[in-house]
Amino acid sequence: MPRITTLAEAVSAHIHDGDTVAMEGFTHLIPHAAGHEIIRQQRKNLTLIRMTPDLIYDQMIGMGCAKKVVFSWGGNPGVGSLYRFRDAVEKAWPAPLEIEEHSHAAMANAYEAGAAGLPLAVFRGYIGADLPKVNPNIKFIQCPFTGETLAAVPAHRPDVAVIHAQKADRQGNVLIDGIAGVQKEVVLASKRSIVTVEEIVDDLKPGSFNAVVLPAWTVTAIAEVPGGAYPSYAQGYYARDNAFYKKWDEIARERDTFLAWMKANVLDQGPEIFAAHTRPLRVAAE
Amino acid sequence: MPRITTLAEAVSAHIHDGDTVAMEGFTHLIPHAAGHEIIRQQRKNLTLIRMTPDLIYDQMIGMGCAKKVVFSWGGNPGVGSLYRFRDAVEKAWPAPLEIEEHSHAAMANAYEAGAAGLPLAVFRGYIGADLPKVNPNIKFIQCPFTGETLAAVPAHRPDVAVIHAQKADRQGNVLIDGIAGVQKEVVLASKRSIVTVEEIVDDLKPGSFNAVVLPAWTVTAIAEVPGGAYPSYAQGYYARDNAFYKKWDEIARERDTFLAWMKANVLDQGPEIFAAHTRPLRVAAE
Amino acid sequence: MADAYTSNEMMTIAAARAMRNEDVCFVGIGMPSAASNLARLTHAPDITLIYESGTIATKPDVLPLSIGDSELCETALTTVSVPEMFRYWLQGGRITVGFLGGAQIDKFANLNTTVIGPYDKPKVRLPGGGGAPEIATSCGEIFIIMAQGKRSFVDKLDFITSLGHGEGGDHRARLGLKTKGPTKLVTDLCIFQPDPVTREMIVTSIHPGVTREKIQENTGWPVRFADKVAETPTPTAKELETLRALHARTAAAHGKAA
Amino acid sequence: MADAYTSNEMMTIAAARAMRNEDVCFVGIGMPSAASNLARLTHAPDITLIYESGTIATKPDVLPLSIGDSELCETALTTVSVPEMFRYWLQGGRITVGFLGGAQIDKFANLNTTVIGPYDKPKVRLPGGGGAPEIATSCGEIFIIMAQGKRSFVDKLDFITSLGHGEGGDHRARLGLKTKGPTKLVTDLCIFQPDPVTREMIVTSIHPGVTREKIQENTGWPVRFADKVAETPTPTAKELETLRALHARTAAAHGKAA
Repeated sequence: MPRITTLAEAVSAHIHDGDTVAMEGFTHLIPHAAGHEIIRQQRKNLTLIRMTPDLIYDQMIGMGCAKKVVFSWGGNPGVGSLYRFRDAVEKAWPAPLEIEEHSHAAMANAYEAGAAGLPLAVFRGYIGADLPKVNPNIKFIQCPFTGETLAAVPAHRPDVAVIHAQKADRQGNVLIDGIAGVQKEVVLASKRSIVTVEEIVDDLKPGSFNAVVLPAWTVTAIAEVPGGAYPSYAQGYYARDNAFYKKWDEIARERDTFLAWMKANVLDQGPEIFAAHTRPLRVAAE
Repeated sequence: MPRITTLAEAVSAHIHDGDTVAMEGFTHLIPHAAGHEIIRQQRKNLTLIRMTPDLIYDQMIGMGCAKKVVFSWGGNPGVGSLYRFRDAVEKAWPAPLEIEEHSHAAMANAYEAGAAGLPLAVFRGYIGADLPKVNPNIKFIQCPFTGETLAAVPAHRPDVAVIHAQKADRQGNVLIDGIAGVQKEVVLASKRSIVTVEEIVDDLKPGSFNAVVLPAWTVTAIAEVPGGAYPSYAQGYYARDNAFYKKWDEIARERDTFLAWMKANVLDQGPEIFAAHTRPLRVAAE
Repeated sequence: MADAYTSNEMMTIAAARAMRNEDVCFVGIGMPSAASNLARLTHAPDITLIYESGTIATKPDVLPLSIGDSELCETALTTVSVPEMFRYWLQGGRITVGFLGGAQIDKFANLNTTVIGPYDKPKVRLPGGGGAPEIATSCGEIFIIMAQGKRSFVDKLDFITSLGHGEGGDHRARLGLKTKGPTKLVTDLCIFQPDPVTREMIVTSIHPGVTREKIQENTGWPVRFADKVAETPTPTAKELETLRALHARTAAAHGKAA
Repeated sequence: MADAYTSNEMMTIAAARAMRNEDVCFVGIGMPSAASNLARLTHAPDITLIYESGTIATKPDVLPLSIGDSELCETALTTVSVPEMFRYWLQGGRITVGFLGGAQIDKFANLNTTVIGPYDKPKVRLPGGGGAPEIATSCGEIFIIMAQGKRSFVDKLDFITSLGHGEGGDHRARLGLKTKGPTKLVTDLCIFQPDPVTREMIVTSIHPGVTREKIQENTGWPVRFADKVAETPTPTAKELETLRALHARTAAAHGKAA
């Protein structure tokens, strides 16, 4: 059974310096509040895995939490660059950043393989592409039946998965509805997992027998953090703040504006500020 | 877009002698009406793939439709033997039956790989088991990252998939709710597909964003056959007739009782008789 | 003292007792399903039952006849596809206990559910392995429930459908397995557990009223007994009552649909 | 005649026209999303749009800023997991048209969205390939939309993120591919299509008012023109109106959330 606790306690107990951490959410349900808590607790030397290291990893990288990023697309979706990520890769600020780069297909398959307890993922990929030349973790195998050459990457097996979801019940079962990304896979692939949720309820009330549910015994810790995905969104709770994603482009472009924003909005705050983002939309939904 | 048609026309147009046919349904939603139609149209030399060749394949084998069965568990669930299947394997009646035998894990992975467009499925399986000694389609590969030996089987790529589902809309999108088995995979893995449904509706009304839906353009033909899964069941429509599964044990034990039952209930009938099985339960549900 | 009980009831109850509240069990149809649900309805209310049809954390009120009765889906926390069940849940190493049975077992708890006689010319064609080959190797440990008899407890299997302790000793480890394999074999006469070194299944508990001779008569290899053999406690009134009520509800439900 | 229009509008409209009612499209964010939805709102009402976030057959009323806005999920037929999207739908060969763009393209329509400069010491670190490496090889054919310029239309890529026609000729076939690769490159100036033999992208249609010289000035390799070069029809009033309304709805929706 997962421990239902505070976000601060969950991060403190389960994420350690040097851990391999995968914070997932494919545009939807990105665990921003958890990212801020990791920054406040000053975790260092993390290997960060994520298909799309967008604002959340830009912030963590800029604040010096990461030594390595494993990823497939590092940008601000629909807007442009991740300036903190680029500053680390191009100019080693605030510290050098090692990268391991894959395609989306490889990353998705690597999570799937991790959830499936396999050491590798096999897929048809990287044909004619240059990434295999620069990433030694991309290999090729031959199909023993057809002779076809297929790509292989190691399964992702993070120390900790961090995701945000709509609901947990009091037993600790977690429900995800809408764009589910690789969230189920990353939790099942990881040794430990922290799930922040919009609310803890008596009954998950999934709308279908086949709803995306993580049983309680697959989750390590749960914290209720309303609005915890902001500026990403939680289907049924609040919308994506597309305007903030555009605003991030200005905030993150220079080191000093970035640091000032982080101090005011992260270091000097707590997870409770996320609730503010849910309010207008919650009212609208009621 | 799939053609919405009659079951007789769908079978006549899309299933040919000698085809590899996979009729799936993991206990739930087994396409019995379609099986009967194939028997009435006297298809021959079929290679039949199915994880659990229960009553539906017992009937088709006993009526001489099959030359080969690819399977992982051939019994009457919770009851005992499939006497027609055994008679074919043990005594070549009504014809010799070739078998290719796998485990459930291998079959499920082979469908998954077929749906994924891969030539093979890789999984951790068959360790210390004898099946690899008698099935040349079970091979082993080495993980290039860990050196671990893993099992490999060819992907299933049937000519035709046949499944039963709860609903289709008028555009031909298909909804499955409840135990979904490998039904989505078998349709996606096959060149053609026939789906019988309980009803054709204006709006599928899936209960969740993540409902199990086959888009219209993945399906070849759809036929409305209320009760078409009987004596299996359709979640939300009618219950499994467990008593009939027990009764089948008597019917199928001897060749003559089997043939008499098939004449009375299949050869001399049409798909419309399946509707009778839904009636009492439909009323109860209303 | 409890009422009179059958040896079948003793077997089911002894198997149920082996299950813990925190277990995640991969349940097969028949005796394993009865034992698991008996455990859930008695000492292990929070036990997680998973059926290979994809139903996770089911709490059926009646026993399913098949592995995928609607009762399982309706009472489940969620239902996943069968490929997902075998990949994420079984192969993913999330199951603590798997249940198996078979037509034949040997002294290292290897099982045969495939054929009697040669594979290519079988005397009896059995249903086959189903999920067993991977259940046997992927679950944390395996409980086996089988009624004893000389035709089923054999010196040599006609076919190894699923691995037990192989040829004994460290055979599983040599095959790269980290799971325990069969840790309990519950029969209508007694309970076997593997010898810590040789991994031969040895009798550690005998059901009330059963003699060592009777066990040997019903076993096709020379049976070894542990240094200290316990007597299996007789079924309690609550165990018997719960099991019988479960069977009665099941019979009523399955008959009804006729 | 239609109103005045921008070269960007011409590019989007020319790309939209290439899409057919029966296509199943894997859509990326930005111009591809605008073009695909314009096609859906004009001549291809039944076109199936799939976004890599897992949303199948979406019909968004406003353009998503990200690949996974709620609008996509709410208007989709169903939403699948990202591993399923890449395995069953993309790799499964179910997509007829994939859209790609990039920071750099060469004459064989290979694309770079990874780095400018050496990979280990990049001058500019770009976002990376995302889905592109497998979109480029798994979709039936590829449409590319990119504004032309000497810095983006280059003689030699710094990095091949996704394969176009490789080194030209039968290179794709030699790599075992059966898909067509880039069949159309739509720019703000013209439309390129591959030469049937060499697979070099050659100009087959020039947008109204654009000269051959202007195309060459904005291309880093010697441009080849087809024997018969068409003039791209100007945007119709309906095309322009529909595209502008779509952008206006989008701007209003994205601003609103601030």
